[in-house]
Amino acid sequence: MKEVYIAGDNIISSLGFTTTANMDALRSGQIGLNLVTDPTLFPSPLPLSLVDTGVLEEQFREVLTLRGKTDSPQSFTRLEKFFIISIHSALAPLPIVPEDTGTLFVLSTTKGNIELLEVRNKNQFDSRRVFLWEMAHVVRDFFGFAHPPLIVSNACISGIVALVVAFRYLRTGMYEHAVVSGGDILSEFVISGFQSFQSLSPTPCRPYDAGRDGLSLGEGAGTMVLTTDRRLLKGAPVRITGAATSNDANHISGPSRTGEELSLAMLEAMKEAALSPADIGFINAHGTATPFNDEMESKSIALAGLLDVPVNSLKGYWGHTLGAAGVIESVVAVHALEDQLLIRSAGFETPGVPHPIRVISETVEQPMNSCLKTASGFGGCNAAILFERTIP
Amino acid sequence: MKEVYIAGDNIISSLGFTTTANMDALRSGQIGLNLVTDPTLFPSPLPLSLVDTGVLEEQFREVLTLRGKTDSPQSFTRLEKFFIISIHSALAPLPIVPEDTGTLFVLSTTKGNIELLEVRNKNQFDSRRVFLWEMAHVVRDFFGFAHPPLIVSNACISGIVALVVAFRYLRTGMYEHAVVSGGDILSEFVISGFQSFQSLSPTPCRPYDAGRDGLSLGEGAGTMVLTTDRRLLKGAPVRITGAATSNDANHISGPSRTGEELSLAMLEAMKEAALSPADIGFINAHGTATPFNDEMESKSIALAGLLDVPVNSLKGYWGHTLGAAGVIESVVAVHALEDQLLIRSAGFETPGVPHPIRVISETVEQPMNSCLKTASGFGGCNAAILFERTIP
Amino acid sequence: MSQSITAYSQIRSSCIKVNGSIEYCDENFITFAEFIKPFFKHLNLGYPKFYKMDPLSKLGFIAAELVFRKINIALYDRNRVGIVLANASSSLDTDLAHQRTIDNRSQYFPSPSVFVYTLPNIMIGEICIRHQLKGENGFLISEKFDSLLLFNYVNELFQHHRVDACLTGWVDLLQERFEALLLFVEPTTKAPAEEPLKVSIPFSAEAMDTLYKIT
Amino acid sequence: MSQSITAYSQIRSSCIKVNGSIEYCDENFITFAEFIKPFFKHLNLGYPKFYKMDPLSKLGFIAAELVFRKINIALYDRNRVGIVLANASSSLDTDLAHQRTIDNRSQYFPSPSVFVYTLPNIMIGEICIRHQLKGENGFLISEKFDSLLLFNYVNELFQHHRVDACLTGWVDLLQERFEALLLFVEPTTKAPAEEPLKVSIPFSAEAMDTLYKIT
Repeated sequence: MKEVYIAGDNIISSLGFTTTANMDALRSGQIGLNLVTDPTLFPSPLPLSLVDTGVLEEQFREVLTLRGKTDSPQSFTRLEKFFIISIHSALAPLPIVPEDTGTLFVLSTTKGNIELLEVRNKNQFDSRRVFLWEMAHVVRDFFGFAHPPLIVSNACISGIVALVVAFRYLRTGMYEHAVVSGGDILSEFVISGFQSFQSLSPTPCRPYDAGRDGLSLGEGAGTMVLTTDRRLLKGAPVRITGAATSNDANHISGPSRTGEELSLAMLEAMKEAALSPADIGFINAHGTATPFNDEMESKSIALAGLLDVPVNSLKGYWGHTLGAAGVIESVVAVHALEDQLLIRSAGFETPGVPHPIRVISETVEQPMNSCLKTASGFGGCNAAILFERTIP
Repeated sequence: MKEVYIAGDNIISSLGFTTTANMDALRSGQIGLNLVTDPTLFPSPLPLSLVDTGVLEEQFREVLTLRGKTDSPQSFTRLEKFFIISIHSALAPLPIVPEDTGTLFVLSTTKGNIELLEVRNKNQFDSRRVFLWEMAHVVRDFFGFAHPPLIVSNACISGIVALVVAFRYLRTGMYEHAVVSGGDILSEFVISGFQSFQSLSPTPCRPYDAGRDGLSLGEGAGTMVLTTDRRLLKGAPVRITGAATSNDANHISGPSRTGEELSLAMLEAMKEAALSPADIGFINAHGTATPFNDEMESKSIALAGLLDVPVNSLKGYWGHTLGAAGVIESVVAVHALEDQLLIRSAGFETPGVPHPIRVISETVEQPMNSCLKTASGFGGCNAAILFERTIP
Repeated sequence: MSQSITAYSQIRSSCIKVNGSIEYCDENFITFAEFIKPFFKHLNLGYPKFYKMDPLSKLGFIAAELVFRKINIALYDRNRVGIVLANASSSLDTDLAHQRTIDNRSQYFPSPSVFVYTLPNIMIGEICIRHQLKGENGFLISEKFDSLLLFNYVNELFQHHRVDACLTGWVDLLQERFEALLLFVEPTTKAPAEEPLKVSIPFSAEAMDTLYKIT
Repeated sequence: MSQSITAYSQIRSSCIKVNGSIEYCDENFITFAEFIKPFFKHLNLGYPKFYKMDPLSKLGFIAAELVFRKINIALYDRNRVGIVLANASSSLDTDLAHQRTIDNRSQYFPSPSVFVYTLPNIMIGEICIRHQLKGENGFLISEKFDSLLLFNYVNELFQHHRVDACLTGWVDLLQERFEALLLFVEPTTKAPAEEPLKVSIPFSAEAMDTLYKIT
């Protein structure tokens, strides 16, 4: 089995278009969720985390120029622009090329170009563009990836599953490098759906807090480049050392009552990495701020014997970014490990989950070697992945 | 298949020692739940529905006399006294005798003489008396029932299951009459357990109300005498015409998320009785006033197509009486049918369940022919039984 | 219409049997927990919920698990598979555990995870959850194993067309004394070709007595 | 370590097959709903939840149901049975239904019971609930049936010892066009004596292609 290293990354969110911009914002406690009034998204004002459209267009034109492309920006959808800018940004400083047959391309999304179904967007693009494979092929063709994209669409855990499959394929040597990119945009489709569930909070969401009353939605994209070739990397790169998924087998839209199944995935990931609870530096959990999800996570953390481990959720900063969430939150987890930084779980004040999990209430530096990243979603799916520092 | 008629009954509760006393109290809207301060039950004051001990002892001595018994009242436990008074009261006006080999004796209880486990009650009785069969044998021996008691202990649906088994055994002719008695007392054991679940309301419980915040506990006993011999009965007796039980297969201490399984039992009972939703006069539901139970019941009622049918819960009057509940609430259902009375669901003001069930908010007379009685309990169990008027 | 017992499990003394064959024996145990844990691990079910159950539920769960290794439950309408169990001790073993948590006011710590098991039908719930059985259920109490009590109840379920199949039997446990006999009962005509691991014993109180005696 | 396909189901055109044998055919249908409803009733599962599912989940549910009639799932550690499915259309069939509920502001009625099915892996959830499978799960998208995509994913699960067995395959449905091929894959050495309804086909991308073509 080979070691799988993180070689590069990018985050596009309301907090910026680079990992650095996003990390700086998180470090300074900046919240990307703002009250948005946009009738094409939702009839009344709602706290959302939106990517700035002006900057997006500017950045995209720059990528077209840098890549020597003559395509019109109008021939790409908003989400395709997210993916292209994010992948370009992550790959730019690296000697890893998409055209290499050793490079795997994994794409994660839940709804792809779903806004093309809206009446107002009809006829702007070929109707095939709503198929996830067609959108992924547009991104593949842009960069000239040697292989067709491996597309994961597994609800809120899509981003983690995309990282997990890349980790496994690299580990056994099937590929040498992998570009894993996850993204989703905010649309009337998604907002109306969550609203019908009455699961949206009227204020920026508050994971694990006693007063939490639902989730906030966001959009964005993230990319993580993985490699087994350590010679390409400087310093002491972070590795992926374990991963697992599981299913609640209980309910399609509500979490497990016991948290056993998420704890199963956590324990399996730790077992694969040969780590014990005392080895885990912090948990970056899913933390959507719905009453039941956060309650279930606290049960899982207790069952996995991880009550002593600091926990945060990043949803309080940029909401739930769906297919992007697993990737962008993992990028933050990796950088937090590199920077030895426990990032405050925004929105948390008063403990409000059944088990006494150690929610991070202040951003502080702390020596640590590993992060357990988790996610859970509709369909009863759970995922866990372990990031570890390479001791120099 | 034979017809199974209700020949007689009794209720012992905080509202009185006869069916008439209880029906009069319900009719006038009297609530049996009172704030009780009794450190042998619970350290702080709690709304409970307790049977008056003075009247109990007086009534018991009277039954001893009437039955020509020379036993000391001290040789019977509180719960045994409940059962004996209740069965005596139900049988007294009837030509049905316990010693008859055609008479079945069914006893329902959840915890029996559980208070004998308490240190302060040790050595008052032989330790075997905590076994449910030993307690039932004491009651059997008192009346001289020809057959050993059939003892049901199936959590909160015990009373209905006891009626269901009697119904089935009478239907096929295995027995001619049945005496079905259910009872439970309040004890530190039960109160401490429900309190550990944080499921007790600090005020009298409010089934189906938006402000409901948990259940109230009560004690009592009820007896229903069944027969297939209509010649013994005057007028137009109420019959049992269908019954079914089911299991959620989901969680041992929380109700189904969908209500499908309770609706399965309701639909099966209606199918056996060959009744459609339009035939049902009212539903006497379980209605414990815990947020999840009442929510689940509303889903079941919607799934069974019974949203147009008036619904009540009697828990607001005398709390949850555990092994007695199914029997005493069925006795009320039968008398409400006879009296053509929709009894107000005490504690209900503002609708607070997901589906628009028709909770009865005023006690009114209304022509109707049948009542669907339901119950649900720990272990995921559900039960439904149908009472129908015999058209004269 | 007649019914047959098509699979059964027996746990008593120091042995566990399925369809009459010994699966496991251990003479060297003092507590039920010591006896059952190695066998549960041997089954390799990956069902961590098992460890949270009280001893009575563990006993019933294992006995049911063995029956369902001989029956392909996917071939049945699980809304119409019933469970009817009985015992002598109800949940008294766990009742004593709950009582200990409240006996002393200065060490008063009732736990919902103990209290929930102070009902014997929780065992039925655990088996239903495991195998997704949603049909009729009933828990009965008798001083001793009473074949006629169970036979009559289950027989009426079939006579009233309330079940297509039914798991029934005796599961009793109190302070390290334990015994279980579980039977899967279904109409005799049920096509056996797809399930060759089944046996076929006409369902009667006498047959139940025989199986109980040789448990 | 090598794996075998030990049970498989196929639904396409007008026929439903299990382990290669035709179970049901109906040429006279226009919609998928018309095609599948009589067969669901014929299976007599007593699973009313089925009626609430979206068409894609119904298709996957039935295909899985048929596989588990050949496999006794009680013999497996269900925490270690995975599900990996793929299709071309994701949940687009139901996405269109949800979009219709919000297209017109004056008739705006988004329903949570529709919206929840606008994710393709809900089908995995439905199958997991039915058979209590709690292991690895993944949903992949490809333009066409891609045997290598699924083979590699599932093969890695076995290589990394993440599963003891895995349900895998293709379940695609869009506007009345539908096809499903589901395979149960497990190590070749898994004792077959207790499960004689199984087949044994070496697990490979080629074998998957062959089964897909003759679906």
